[in-house]
Amino acid sequence: MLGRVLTIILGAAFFLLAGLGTPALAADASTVNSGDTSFVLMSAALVLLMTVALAFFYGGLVRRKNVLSIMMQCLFAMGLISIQWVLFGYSLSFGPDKGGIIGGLEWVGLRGVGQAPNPDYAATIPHTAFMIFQCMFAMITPARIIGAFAERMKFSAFCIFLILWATLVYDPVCHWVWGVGGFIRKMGALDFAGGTVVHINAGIAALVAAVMLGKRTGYPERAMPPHNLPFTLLGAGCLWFGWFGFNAGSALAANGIAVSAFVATNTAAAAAALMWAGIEWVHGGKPTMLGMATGAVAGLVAITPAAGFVGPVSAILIGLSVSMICYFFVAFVKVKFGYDDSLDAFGVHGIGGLWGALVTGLLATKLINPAGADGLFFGNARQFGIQIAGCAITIGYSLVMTFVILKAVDLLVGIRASASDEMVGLDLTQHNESGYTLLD
Amino acid sequence: MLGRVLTIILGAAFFLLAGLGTPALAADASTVNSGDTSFVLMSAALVLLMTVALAFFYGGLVRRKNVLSIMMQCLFAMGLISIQWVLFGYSLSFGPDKGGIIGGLEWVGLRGVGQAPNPDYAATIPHTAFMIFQCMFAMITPARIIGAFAERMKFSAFCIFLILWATLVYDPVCHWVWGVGGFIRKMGALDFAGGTVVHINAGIAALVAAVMLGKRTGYPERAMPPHNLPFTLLGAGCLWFGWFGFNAGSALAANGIAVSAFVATNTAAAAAALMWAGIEWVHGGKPTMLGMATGAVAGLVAITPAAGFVGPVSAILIGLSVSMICYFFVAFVKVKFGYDDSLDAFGVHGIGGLWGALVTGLLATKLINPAGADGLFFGNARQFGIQIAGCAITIGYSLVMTFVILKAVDLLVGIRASASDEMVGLDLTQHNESGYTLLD
Amino acid sequence: MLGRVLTIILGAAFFLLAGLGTPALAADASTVNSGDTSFVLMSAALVLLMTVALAFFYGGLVRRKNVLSIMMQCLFAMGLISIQWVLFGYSLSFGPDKGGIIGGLEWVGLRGVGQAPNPDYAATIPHTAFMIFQCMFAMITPARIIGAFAERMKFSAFCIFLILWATLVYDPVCHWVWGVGGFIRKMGALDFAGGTVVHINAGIAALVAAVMLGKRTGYPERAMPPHNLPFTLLGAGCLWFGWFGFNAGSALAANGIAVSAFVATNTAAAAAALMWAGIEWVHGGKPTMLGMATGAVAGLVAITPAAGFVGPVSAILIGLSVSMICYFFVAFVKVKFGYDDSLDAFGVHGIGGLWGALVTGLLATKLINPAGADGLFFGNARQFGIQIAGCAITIGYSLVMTFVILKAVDLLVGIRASASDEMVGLDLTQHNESGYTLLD
Amino acid sequence: MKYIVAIIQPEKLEEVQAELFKNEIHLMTVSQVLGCGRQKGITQIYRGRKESGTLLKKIKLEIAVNDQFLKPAIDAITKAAKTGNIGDGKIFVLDLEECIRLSTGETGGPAIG
Amino acid sequence: MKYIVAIIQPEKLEEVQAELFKNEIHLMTVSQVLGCGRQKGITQIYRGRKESGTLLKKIKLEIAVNDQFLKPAIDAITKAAKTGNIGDGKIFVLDLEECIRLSTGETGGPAIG
Amino acid sequence: MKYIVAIIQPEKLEEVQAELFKNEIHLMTVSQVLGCGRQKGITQIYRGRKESGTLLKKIKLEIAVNDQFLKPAIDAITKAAKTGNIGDGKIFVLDLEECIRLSTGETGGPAIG
Ligand SMILES: Nc1ncnc2c1ncn2[C@@H]1O[C@H](COP(=O)(O)OP(=O)(O)O)[C@@H](O)[C@H]1O
Ligand SMILES: Nc1ncnc2c1ncn2[C@@H]1O[C@H](COP(=O)(O)OP(=O)(O)O)[C@@H](O)[C@H]1O
Ligand SMILES: Nc1ncnc2c1ncn2[C@@H]1O[C@H](COP(=O)(O)OP(=O)(O)O)[C@@H](O)[C@H]1O
Repeated sequence: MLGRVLTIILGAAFFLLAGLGTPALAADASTVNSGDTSFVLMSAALVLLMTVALAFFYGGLVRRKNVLSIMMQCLFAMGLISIQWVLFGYSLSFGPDKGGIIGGLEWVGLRGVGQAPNPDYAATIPHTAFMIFQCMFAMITPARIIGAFAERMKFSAFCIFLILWATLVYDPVCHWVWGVGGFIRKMGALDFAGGTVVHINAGIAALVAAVMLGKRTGYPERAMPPHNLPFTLLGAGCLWFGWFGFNAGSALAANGIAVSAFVATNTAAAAAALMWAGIEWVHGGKPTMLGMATGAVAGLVAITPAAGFVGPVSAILIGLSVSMICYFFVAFVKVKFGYDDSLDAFGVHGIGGLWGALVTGLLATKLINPAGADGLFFGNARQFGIQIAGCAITIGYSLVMTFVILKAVDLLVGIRASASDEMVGLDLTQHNESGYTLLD
Repeated sequence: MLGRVLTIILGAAFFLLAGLGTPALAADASTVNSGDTSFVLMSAALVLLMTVALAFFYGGLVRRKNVLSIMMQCLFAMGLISIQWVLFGYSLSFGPDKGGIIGGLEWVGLRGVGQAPNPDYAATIPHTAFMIFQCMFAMITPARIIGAFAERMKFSAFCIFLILWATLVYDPVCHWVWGVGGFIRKMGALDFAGGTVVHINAGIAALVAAVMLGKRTGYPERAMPPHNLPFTLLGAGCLWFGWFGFNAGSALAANGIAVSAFVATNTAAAAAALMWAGIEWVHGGKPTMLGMATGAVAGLVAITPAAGFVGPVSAILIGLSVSMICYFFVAFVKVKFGYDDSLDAFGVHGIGGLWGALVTGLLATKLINPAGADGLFFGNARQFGIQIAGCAITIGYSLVMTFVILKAVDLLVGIRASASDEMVGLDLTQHNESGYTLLD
Repeated sequence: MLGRVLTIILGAAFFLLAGLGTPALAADASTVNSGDTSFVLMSAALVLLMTVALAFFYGGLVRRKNVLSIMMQCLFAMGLISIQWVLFGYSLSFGPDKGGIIGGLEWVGLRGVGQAPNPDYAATIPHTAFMIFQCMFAMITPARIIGAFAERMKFSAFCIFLILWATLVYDPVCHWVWGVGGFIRKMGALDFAGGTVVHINAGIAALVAAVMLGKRTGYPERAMPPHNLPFTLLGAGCLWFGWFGFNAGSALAANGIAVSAFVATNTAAAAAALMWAGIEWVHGGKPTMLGMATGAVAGLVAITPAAGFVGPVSAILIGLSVSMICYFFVAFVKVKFGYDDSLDAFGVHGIGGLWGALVTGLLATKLINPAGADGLFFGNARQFGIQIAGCAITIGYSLVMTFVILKAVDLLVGIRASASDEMVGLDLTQHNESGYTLLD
Repeated sequence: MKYIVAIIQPEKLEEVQAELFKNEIHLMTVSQVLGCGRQKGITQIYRGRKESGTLLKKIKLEIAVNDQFLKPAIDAITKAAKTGNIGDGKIFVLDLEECIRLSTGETGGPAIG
Repeated sequence: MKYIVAIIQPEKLEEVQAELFKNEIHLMTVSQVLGCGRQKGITQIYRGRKESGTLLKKIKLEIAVNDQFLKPAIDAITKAAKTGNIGDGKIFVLDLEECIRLSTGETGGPAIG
Repeated sequence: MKYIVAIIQPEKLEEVQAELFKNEIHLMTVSQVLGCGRQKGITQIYRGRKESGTLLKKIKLEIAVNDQFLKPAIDAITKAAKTGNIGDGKIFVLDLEECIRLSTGETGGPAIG
């Protein structure tokens, strides 16, 4: 059995080697800036860490019996998307434009993506550096959706969903917004580090998934308190840390814009964390650690599209406002409509990302980033309209496609774990292992 | 209710936007060095991670029922100080000097702090990069104090204490030692990365707080073993990691001094960790993991003021000696005097920082850093005197002010949690949540 | 007692200070590249984090009663090797060559290792930066061995073993492969970031140690499930993150080769993680989180020697193949031969490293790295032979020397903890502490 | 006085508590146990090594009651915890000789409730 | 022979043990349990969602004693654990039919101590 | 019917279970407890502060059996758990008045097995 697999794989590999394995020659070093390259590589590493951080942020929130299932899904996204990206995802997203809709297959297997910079995307770093930085974004985006269907999705269904969603939803939307020739980009929409591409996109998918999978057994009557909140803080802390790579790294150079994005990121996270705690203090009686951590993440989400276009005071405003909005969705709207967005992937990522994308259209200013645009409050009402259009298109597409994909996967293998598997826990039933020992 | 808050905040925000939100124009790129900027931004990210690390270092040491209260306090410091710094803390600390005592309000809301370098502080990176790097220091300093009043302080009291201490103690001391025109700086005191400003300052505040809050119920008769030592190692490990940003980053450029500080940091941490284990082996019977972790942190604390001024052999000496001194304080002095410095914030940070500041006056050498000064052992006795003076002033100021602030807070809301809250645990009583589930 | 120790140490320190403490003058800044320096320092920090990560990767896999013993050993390696390296390890490894066999003592105490670059090793960064980057490698290599003798080695024996192995095995092998004049280097063997020096070397030592210490009591009859798999994921995730420093940092500059190594690292880890999960799915029934994490580490190990010499498609191939091989060793060979390589230090690190070193001789190409060499599949069969020779020499040397060292340590203090200590657990018996509280 | 020990499925704790409360039984002690029963455990696999588990998580309730509350307690637990499937659990009844409330020093029947 | 089950506040464990030791009672088995009693649990709030807890951490002691040690044991526990507040806990006494020390095979009274 | 409570060394759980299975005793409830016994606890040291422990990890088994299975059960536990050293543990036997299987409603003897 193993032998057969081995043979097939080696065979396939050598075929690939012959077909694709002629990498570009080493770069003409003169155009590569070592400071910028160092910055983008370290940023890419930080963004990779975010997916691990997410595994802990989410993992701490579920019940003990499902902690590994969350972590496994994050890890699987790291593995699968890394390969998908190198093989064809990058080409679909950033490859030569086909009608504003999708990248071509010219860069499949990274053919032609070499150490020389591609000035279309980043003029001072190797093209491969841009590619791998973007790879980390492609990886964490679907991982965010996990929070919506936690504790009840079949692992096999997740795997199929993952590859389809990455290819049919993430790659096109990424091309529209960031790819040269992409039609939303051409409209002039601003999305510094992924509000539309990453957060709205994943957030809407999360909502669709939560509704389609249905509630967890016992929700909302039965208490399902987080099993390990220190893990959640670990996740939130490392997300905050890694988000500097996500946002500042999106400047693709260690310059003033990067610093500005870094400052905005930290400031918005802080303001949102404080605001969430404040709301709880006023509304619920006591400020909670989970509340502050949630607020910080909401702030990071909201500042993402705006990071390189706004100053620190706007960042505070974004942080304060996003916590109010997300709290409202998580504590009221979710309860009212009764869907089980288990870890608030929609309530925090979707809504926070949407607010961030819109607010970018209000607060962006060329004083911070001359390559950007002015928003409504700086005299350019048009930008706000463009942002709304960009969001609407992304929401519509993500909604429809996620629905179609999940339906297909459901027909194929069934998306929901059996009731008894859910009761025993996904760790034991989907992965034959358990997170912690009980008698040791 | 929420609506009202929203209106007020938006109103305030637009006022601020109008008043402050005219950020500096983009930098004249020619003076910004991408390598240095990359280094300082990444260092800032590392220092942010240290506050999260501290939450785990301390969090692992308390009892299960108080783990979130520690983490919440760290997170709250991250939130509150980030905003305080941007709004006025940075201006007070580094703004245009007023009589050597304090920075002016010229830079409130970061007005005038833009992407162009400020050569007074760092000539090759955007001024905002320097600002945000320093923000991380302002954030972690009060967080260190938490160890002294763990498991018994009211959260509301903590919040008020935090903002007052940051504004009335940290900002002035920071200005004296590092601000252009600051009077301790003018005396010629050496403090590479914050021995006086960060460690002595926080350490003395910790002692005052420990004494004023009084002992935890049951201390020292009742056993209160650390509830999760792996968390403490996680914290110590990430502190070690992050401290490279703290110390090497303080060179504010990726140059030889930064490398030298990096080497000294690693070496001192290692020597101190070994020494602590060695003392335990000789004195207590067995070397412990907690001992090594504590030693490593003590070494990192002590090397902080000296990092950019000493060679590796001096670093070893500093590491070895600080563990002896801190062990003595933690295992004997604390017991003798009977104060409950619960997690040894004074015993490790205060004493370690004091020793580091003094030893800098002994071992600093211009061979390593021509911009520094020679210490006593390199023929310059005067420097030792200056260091003593710097320490004495900081100790005196921190002691008096911390006392005054805590008294005020006590009158206002009471600093100590009620006995029954303390018994049930601060997580449940201050935050309505608990770290781990019990039946799951 | 303490007083005496203090006096001795201070005396020794001043002797050293006089003898060694004349550090090189500050560098001629013109040759130091800030981007490269930033990159290498941050990479060094990342590699340091890997040893902490290893403590969690391994720590999560043992039983609750032994978690601290693992963490303590990792921490002790961080402390001891940092000092050994600065005092004489670096000089033995990279100092002026003596007959191709060992470095001379000229650089003892870092005399002559200053802020100016050493073009033999890295022309654009301070010599000390290269030194400290290598220090982190010296630290993590012996830490990897810990997995083989987990849960049963006496701590005193570990300490002696550690210093002897680092000095008598790591330093010479490091010199042979990487030191200027080292005889394996002169043969033309390729080892980008440490396949031979780090992984094979430690892996073989692990096998020897596992066999010499004998099985844990109750192995393999009694179940010994991992006590905390989230910790293992935390470790694996941070290893993946840190490995970017390990591999990309080994380019010693933020250039195209670094980016290429970064991409190869991520790709191989991903492919190997997927493959391991795939094998489990086919063979064991269910893909496991531990399996994916193990696969990712195996992929990282295998790509290490090849990272800077191969393209992404080759990296996929390496990742896929290493998981097949390591799975085979871990699940079949270990069971068949019955040695207790408790955490698979040999099965994953040794075998993975061996495969990586060999495959480098197949897939390396000058298209990626003109300073490298072509492998067998690119027309240069000789390279494959050289790689085999390099591996064979390392295996032979590590095997014999590890055996000799362990025998000596066994005669001296005994290597195996007593049966009752093993039963109660090493945390309590070797370190007088326990990882978690039981009644709190 | 009787000392009831009940082993139930973890999922059923809240329902059992609610049902007991309805029957005026408010005091009990709860703990987490592992049950080895007719319901088989789940095999775990770590790096290819199978470990067949025999233990499953259960909740144990201990309830001291005066005699007249024995039947209501048993009925309440049965009502809430029974699904009819293997693994539902069991109730054990032991005789209780004495009961003392520490805060007041009361003993016997009055100390129980 | 009697089998004593005592539920006490977690804070009191060390004092209770000390008091028992004074009365020559050295052997016991301790575990962590959750008590549902007159002392009310504390409401927890996660992202705005309230969960009213009914359970509080308690310590359970199990002590097998020969009859003449029953009263000393009860007195010792009461002395150390009583504060007079709700939540102090309870002592339950069951009859013990047999006791076997595994290491020696002793049974009955001599096996207990 | 009897209710057996056995305290054993953690290392012995699997062997005890195996031995019980051989004797047709398949049902039991297992939990982790801390024992305070003749075997002394181990002193812990945190930052120079000694804390002398009195508690050691043990496993507690609870097994309800019909009378004819009492002796086989005791023998099986003894056989598997005994090493002859201090700390091996103890078996306590209590009388069991009633037993109810929740899934079927069976009571008494038939409900036990
Ligand atoms: N004879 C017994 N002694 C002790 N515990 C038992 C006994 N029988 C059952 N139990 C406990 O009750 C639980 C449920 O038993 P099980 O046989 O799985 O289900 P059921 O009998 O309800 O179909 C077991 O896991 C075990 O904890
Ligand atoms: N009838 C009972 N059955 C089982 N456990 C009980 C019973 N009554 C009290 N307990 C246990 O004793 C603990 C203390 O009881 P509580 O009513 O809070 O305080 P008290 O009666 O001492 O004022 C409870 O939390 C519970 O664990
Ligand atoms: N009288 C008792 N009451 C309750 N538990 C007991 C009693 N005697 C022993 N135990 C339990 O049995 C365990 C083993 O007892 P110990 O005295 O250490 O060993 P042994 O008697 O087997 O030599 C103890 O740790 C404790 O948990």
